[in-house]
Amino acid sequence: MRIACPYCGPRENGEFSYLGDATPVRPSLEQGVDAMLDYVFLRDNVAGEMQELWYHGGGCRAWLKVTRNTLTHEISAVEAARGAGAAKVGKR
Amino acid sequence: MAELSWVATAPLSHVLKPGHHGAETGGSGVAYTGLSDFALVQVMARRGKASALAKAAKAHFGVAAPLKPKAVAAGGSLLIWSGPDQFLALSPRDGLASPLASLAGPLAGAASLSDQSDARALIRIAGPRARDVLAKFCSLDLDASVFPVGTAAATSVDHTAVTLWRGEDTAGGAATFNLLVFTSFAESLWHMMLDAGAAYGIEVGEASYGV
Amino acid sequence: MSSQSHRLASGGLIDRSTPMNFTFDGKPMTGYAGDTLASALVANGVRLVGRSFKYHRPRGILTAGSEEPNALVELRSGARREPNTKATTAELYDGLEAASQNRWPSLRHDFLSVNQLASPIFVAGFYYKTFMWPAALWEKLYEPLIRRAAGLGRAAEAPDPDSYEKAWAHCDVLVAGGGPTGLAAALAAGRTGARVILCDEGTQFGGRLLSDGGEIDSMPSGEWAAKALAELEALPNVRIMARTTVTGVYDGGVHSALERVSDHLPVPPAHTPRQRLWRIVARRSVVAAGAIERPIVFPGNDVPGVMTASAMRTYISRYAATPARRIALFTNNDDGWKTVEAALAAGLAVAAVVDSRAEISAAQRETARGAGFAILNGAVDRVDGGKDGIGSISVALAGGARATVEADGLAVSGGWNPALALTSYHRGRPKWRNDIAAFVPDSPPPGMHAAGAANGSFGLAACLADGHAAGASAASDLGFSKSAGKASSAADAPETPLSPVWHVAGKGKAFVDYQNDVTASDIELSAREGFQSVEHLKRYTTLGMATDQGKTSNVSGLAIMAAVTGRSIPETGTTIYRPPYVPTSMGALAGTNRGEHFHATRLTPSHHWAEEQGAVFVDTGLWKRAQWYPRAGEKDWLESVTREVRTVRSGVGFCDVSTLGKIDVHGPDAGAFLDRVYINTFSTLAVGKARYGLMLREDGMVYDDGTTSRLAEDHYFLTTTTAKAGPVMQHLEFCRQVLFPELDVQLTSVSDQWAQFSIAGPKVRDLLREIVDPEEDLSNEGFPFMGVREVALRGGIRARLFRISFSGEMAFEISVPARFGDALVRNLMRAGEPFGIIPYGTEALGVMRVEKGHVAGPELNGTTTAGDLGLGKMMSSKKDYIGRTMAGRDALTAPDRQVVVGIRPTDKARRLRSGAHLIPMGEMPEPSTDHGYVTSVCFSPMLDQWIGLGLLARGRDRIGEVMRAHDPLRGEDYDVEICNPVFYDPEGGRQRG
Amino acid sequence: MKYSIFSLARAALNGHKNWPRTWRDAAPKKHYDVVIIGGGGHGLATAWFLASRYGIKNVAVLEKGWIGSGNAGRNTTIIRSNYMLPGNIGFYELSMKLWETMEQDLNYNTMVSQRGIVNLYHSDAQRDAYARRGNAMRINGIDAELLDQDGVRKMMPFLNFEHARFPIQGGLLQRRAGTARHDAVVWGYAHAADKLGVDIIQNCEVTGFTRDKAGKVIGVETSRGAIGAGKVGMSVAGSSSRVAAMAGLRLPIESHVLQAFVSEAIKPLIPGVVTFGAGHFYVSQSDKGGLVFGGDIDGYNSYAQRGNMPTMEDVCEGGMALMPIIGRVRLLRQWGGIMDMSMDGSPIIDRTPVEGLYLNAGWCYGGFKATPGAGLTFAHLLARDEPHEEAARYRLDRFRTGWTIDEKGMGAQPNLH
Repeated sequence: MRIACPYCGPRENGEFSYLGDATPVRPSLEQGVDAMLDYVFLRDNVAGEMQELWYHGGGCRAWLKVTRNTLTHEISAVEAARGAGAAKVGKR
Repeated sequence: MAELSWVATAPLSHVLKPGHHGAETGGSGVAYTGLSDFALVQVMARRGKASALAKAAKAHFGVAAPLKPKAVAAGGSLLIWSGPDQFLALSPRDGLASPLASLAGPLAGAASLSDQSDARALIRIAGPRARDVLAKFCSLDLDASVFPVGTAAATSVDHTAVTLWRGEDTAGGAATFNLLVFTSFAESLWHMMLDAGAAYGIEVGEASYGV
Repeated sequence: MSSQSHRLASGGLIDRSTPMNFTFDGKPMTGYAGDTLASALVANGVRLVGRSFKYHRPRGILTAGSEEPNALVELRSGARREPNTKATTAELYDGLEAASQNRWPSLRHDFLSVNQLASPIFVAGFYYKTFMWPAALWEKLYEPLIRRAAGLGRAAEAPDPDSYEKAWAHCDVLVAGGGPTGLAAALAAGRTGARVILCDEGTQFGGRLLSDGGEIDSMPSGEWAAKALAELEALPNVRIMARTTVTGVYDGGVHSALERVSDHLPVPPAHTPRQRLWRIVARRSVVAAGAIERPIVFPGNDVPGVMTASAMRTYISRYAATPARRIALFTNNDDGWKTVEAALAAGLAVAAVVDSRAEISAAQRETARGAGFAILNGAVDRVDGGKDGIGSISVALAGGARATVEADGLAVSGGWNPALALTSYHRGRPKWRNDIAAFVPDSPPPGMHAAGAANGSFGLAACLADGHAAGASAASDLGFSKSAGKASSAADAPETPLSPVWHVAGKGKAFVDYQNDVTASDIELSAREGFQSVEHLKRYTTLGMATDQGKTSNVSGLAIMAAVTGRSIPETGTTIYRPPYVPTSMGALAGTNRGEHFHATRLTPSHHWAEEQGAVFVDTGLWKRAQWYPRAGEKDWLESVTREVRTVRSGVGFCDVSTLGKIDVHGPDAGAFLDRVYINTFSTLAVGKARYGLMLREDGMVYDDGTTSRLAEDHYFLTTTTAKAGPVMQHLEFCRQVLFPELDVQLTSVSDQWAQFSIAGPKVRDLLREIVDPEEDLSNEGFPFMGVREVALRGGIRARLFRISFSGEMAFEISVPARFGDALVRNLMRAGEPFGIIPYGTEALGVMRVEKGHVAGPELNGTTTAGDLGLGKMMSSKKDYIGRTMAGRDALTAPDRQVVVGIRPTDKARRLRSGAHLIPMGEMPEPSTDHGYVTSVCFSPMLDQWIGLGLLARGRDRIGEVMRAHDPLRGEDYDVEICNPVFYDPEGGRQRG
Repeated sequence: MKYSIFSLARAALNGHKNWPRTWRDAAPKKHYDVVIIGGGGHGLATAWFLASRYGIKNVAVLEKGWIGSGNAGRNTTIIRSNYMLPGNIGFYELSMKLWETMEQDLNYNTMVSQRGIVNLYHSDAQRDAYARRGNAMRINGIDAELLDQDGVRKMMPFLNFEHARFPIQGGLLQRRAGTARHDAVVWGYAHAADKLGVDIIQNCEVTGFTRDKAGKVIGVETSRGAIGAGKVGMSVAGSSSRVAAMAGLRLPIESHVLQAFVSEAIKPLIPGVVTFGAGHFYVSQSDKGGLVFGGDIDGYNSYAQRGNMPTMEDVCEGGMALMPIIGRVRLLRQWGGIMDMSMDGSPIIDRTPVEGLYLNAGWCYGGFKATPGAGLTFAHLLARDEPHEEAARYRLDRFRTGWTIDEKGMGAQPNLH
């Protein structure tokens, strides 16, 4: 698999490490236990196009949001993940 | 009081043996040069200060800092892109002076600086077979059409992060690549590189950076 | 038999000026450069080359390529012994040794050929129905017998002495296969300026042209191929790779390819690997892998001397070797007839052609008339013969009559299957084409296109046109607009269509999968028992699971299944294609990463000095760390370690701790950032101070710990454990980039920048005064506990000093730029000599941390909470931080959790061992009484006994309780006392000075 | 027809023309007491235990393709019970005991071969961790032995004891562990369940759940029509999230690709199963002679049933580091399966929040060895509506309570388990 890092260009997937679904947003403390349980433990586990977090640790150290099809492994978009998991409430 | 002696030890000093290595036939297909006595500073833009850093860098170095994976020469320094909003400033070492001292003022407020002078070994790989050697441990496409002189890359070798850039061709027209590797990995990678290049014959040398 | 008795006097692409000696089963023979082992065996008149898997039936050479199921040998000997090597692709070299396999005591007299007698019972899946009683006999008797009978060749018994390597290549267009299609594709793409890689598994390019001849662009095809190759070689943008098989395609256009660099040589030359595994990154690829001729399933089709028609003419034309003197052909298509032409041209006799088609062309009839052989419309339904070859061939004629043909070789052509495996490795299912009775590629991986025979276009003219078009369109897709030049042309003779023949019924075993001995009746049985899905068929009968992966058997097998179940072939479907296309040696897949080079090695700044001292090293992740420094006269490690601890606790010692992860945390929000990643607060830490910090995972469990210092208002220096240096950096970058982008903070790993040493012991200040500039105040007031400062060292360099202690002694950590690490240890030794300084290793470090009750890796095991470690009070309630919410879950705050305690055997002489479990006194060890276990142990020189830490349910309430340390693995069970984990200097007076 | 050497010999006399189907080709009925979704090893075992132990014979197993087409037919066939934590340890030992009588129970030779597993250790810390594990096993009545380097060398002299980057120090041995013929397990359960009246319905894909007004699941919709059910059990590793989503459930599961590999057949070399402690590699040898081996998951979510080169290379590097004598043995085939990776690395056998719907999922790497145990405990849950005591900790709500079962200590990061 090759991931086109928006900063570095196409690279071997060995340079990257995987975290998982990029959609969930870390709940703020005020949102409480249920929101955090959902964030930490539950997954949509998409069969199809999925947005996911990859870390280019073997390259520029950028966290990336990669749109990839889990059925075919085809990657349709890669962008910086900056702020992807930031809480939408609370201090910004 | 005991006499103290502060002899610096270069990362490859135990393994770098100048001379010919590997296959004897047909001269050396590749030359490895261990470069020492350099100063290396990681420059990272502070949040929202990328353009301020660019300006400050331009003012200080005389050239714009690279915004893309490039290595640009700036007087005695080389500015090597190392990631978004960051670069490495490589220059000849100035004795015991901290390389941060000269940059802290000019880049104040725009960037965070970390001294990496001792965190990396610098190896130059040049010669007609340089690309063939690199193909054995580097997954990048280094063809001249996609990796022209001055291109830089943050990539991995043997599962270890490295910084790679293409320097000016040798006088004979052969490609030159420069590799910054972590100090603690340097010996291990050096042995790996000797194995990779042995079939072509390797001319091993050492030099001070910028001299 | 005289040497090369079956070699034609002239012709072939062999080099008769270079004879080569080789042995087969110890018998010396001769061949020529350019031979394969198989062609050399053919030339020497060898018929019997192997034994089948299950029935141990005698087998001969069936094919001339990588699809060979029968002719497998053990090649070479000793540590280079290579089992299951296909004689058909092994290039002959002088001195080659080959041995037949899966036979005992000899190939001609194989004891297990008795299996054939039991073959009425040994049908598909028989073993599932028996060997169940008595139960014990399965493992003791039946299974070992089955195992011994199965398997093929033997692996070597010593490590492979040859080297392997891997390499990367990149191109615009990869062409897999160097036959007419591949050459045409490479030419078309190469001429446009696209970067092209052309691979062929053979030594010579040309594919079927090498065997079949013909004319291209009005010249002999061989001449055309040479010219094409010359043009390609002259193009700087084209790379030609012989002996290289494209074996797989992965995501993103990554192709695997195996280059057999030295397999054609007795041993690899110096500095040269045996094989090289390529990872070829291609934007487009053209699969020009050709097609594989399929045998027909009929009784006796495995008698040595039965060969695919194309293989037979390859041996005759390309290698000038004659598999038979008098051949018959059984075909259902025109292509098979080419073998007749080749045989006649070589002066061999043709006994008959059995053609399943009623319609025979005038030209073919003319050939038969001229050569004086009969054309029989019908099918071969029996071959008599044995291990020495064919006796006679029985033919069922179309009208119902029978005929017998006397011949010593039978060429068989059941049509061709496109070699489409590469196109299906991404789960694309091939589609059926009735006109050629074969599957052709469908929905190949992105960027891949099949051409020529691999795409079902079998004629030479079609291959050339298809190849050219594929190469040209691949290049133009990528924007290469230069001309692809003119396509080459050839004239294909008009063909009579193939008429499918899959299985000719008759008496005797008719083999579908030769190697695995799967017969037509096995397939019928499989259908009868309900194993009708092709995957069930494969799994029940082992069809297609042999070393050829069904290249000659799969389509025939499923055609028979289709017929038995009354379905069409496309309805029946195909099994899933899986890489690699040809079996690939483990050595090549591993490359240079083996032995001591399995993983990279990281060295500390004091490594070479420690080596000089004779240190014993331990692997910690990739690091080599000094474990202890033995001295002359010390009888074991314990004595050395004990000395090191005693010396530190009474004098002074130092330890290289450079392996700790070190991270510069910069920026105005650095403090706020650390507050979110640590459970405790760092924004309030004063400049010049250090603090111990604990990180959780988001699920509330402890992630890592370390000391973090504030060097400036906007600069912290964070340390991690050695093991977690990389993961913590990744985690912090995640927090910075993904979770908290609003914070102005920058992270840089500086792990390798600093040589860092812990210097500990009551005499540490005395030592430091020798090293540090006299101006520096090292007193308790001038440099208090947890203080941090940059200091000048005598002689001009600067260092960072941290007054932190892991050992519990008065201690500092000192860090200098890594290039001075070696000098620093030498200076420490010199300056410390009057104080009896010693270096100490990780063992002594570990002893002192256990004595102090500090937690480390065994306690930070990913399932402990801050509370479990006795650090719950550090959890701030004034802020959010990673893991805070989940750390509050019931189970993580339950009172009966296992928490860290100290443990010491009640018998002071007793050795305590990690991994022992803690059972209450008077209880039997069982799951309900298993209350915890010992995590870390050491011999404590200070307490003069073994002590340890453990995790124990409700441990803090059980201080003073005596429990059983139950260690059945090591046959031990002894009493221990639960105690406070801080064994030594619990008040901490020593480190505070 | 009862399978035995005698029936086999009799059948041979007439060319094996009279063997009946191994299981009937059943057509779906209107209603079953229990409908199991998923004709893998777990689903079929569940049906057999329901029929044979709990007397519930009006059972259907619905399979979207052919039975055993999922992980049951793609694994590396290892069986073992060398677990460490309460919750796992008892369960896997229950399963191990069921393996030991499976062939006689089912009248089908599933080739259970207890030739042992050795988990190698290469450092003191690893040895200590294995000591903890082995002692936990012994306390639970499971066999375990701690070998030193000599002990390992005696069993497997062909391993790399010289010039290794991470020298072998010893290993944890479970002699009762081993391998079984994976497809035969599927066919054996199908055969035996079929004999007890269970309907095995292939090519029957579940497309939705039928719910009553209260929301209770009362049946399934399938590609072969609606089928009513008293209870519905999901046993669809690899598709758990997709099937659960039809009932509106989200699971603590990610789907990952795990690759496996087989070499060409060679004469017997490896006595049992061995796992490398310093790299990602484990291997056994099949009855046919192929080295069956694997390593870690590729590490990214995937339903593609195929992986990529870095993992294959990593595994083969481990293989060569451990066993340099296999340098010239060839890898024959690589494949990939979809792993239900749960958030703590342990499975789920539980009721779901939807009444009438039961879940067996999240097996990570452990699914094959769990087959009989999962069958029994899931059958128990379906029959009694309460968890079997050995599966009582496999609760869906353990992530909320915190009573997770995390053998590797990696937390909610499925690709690290």
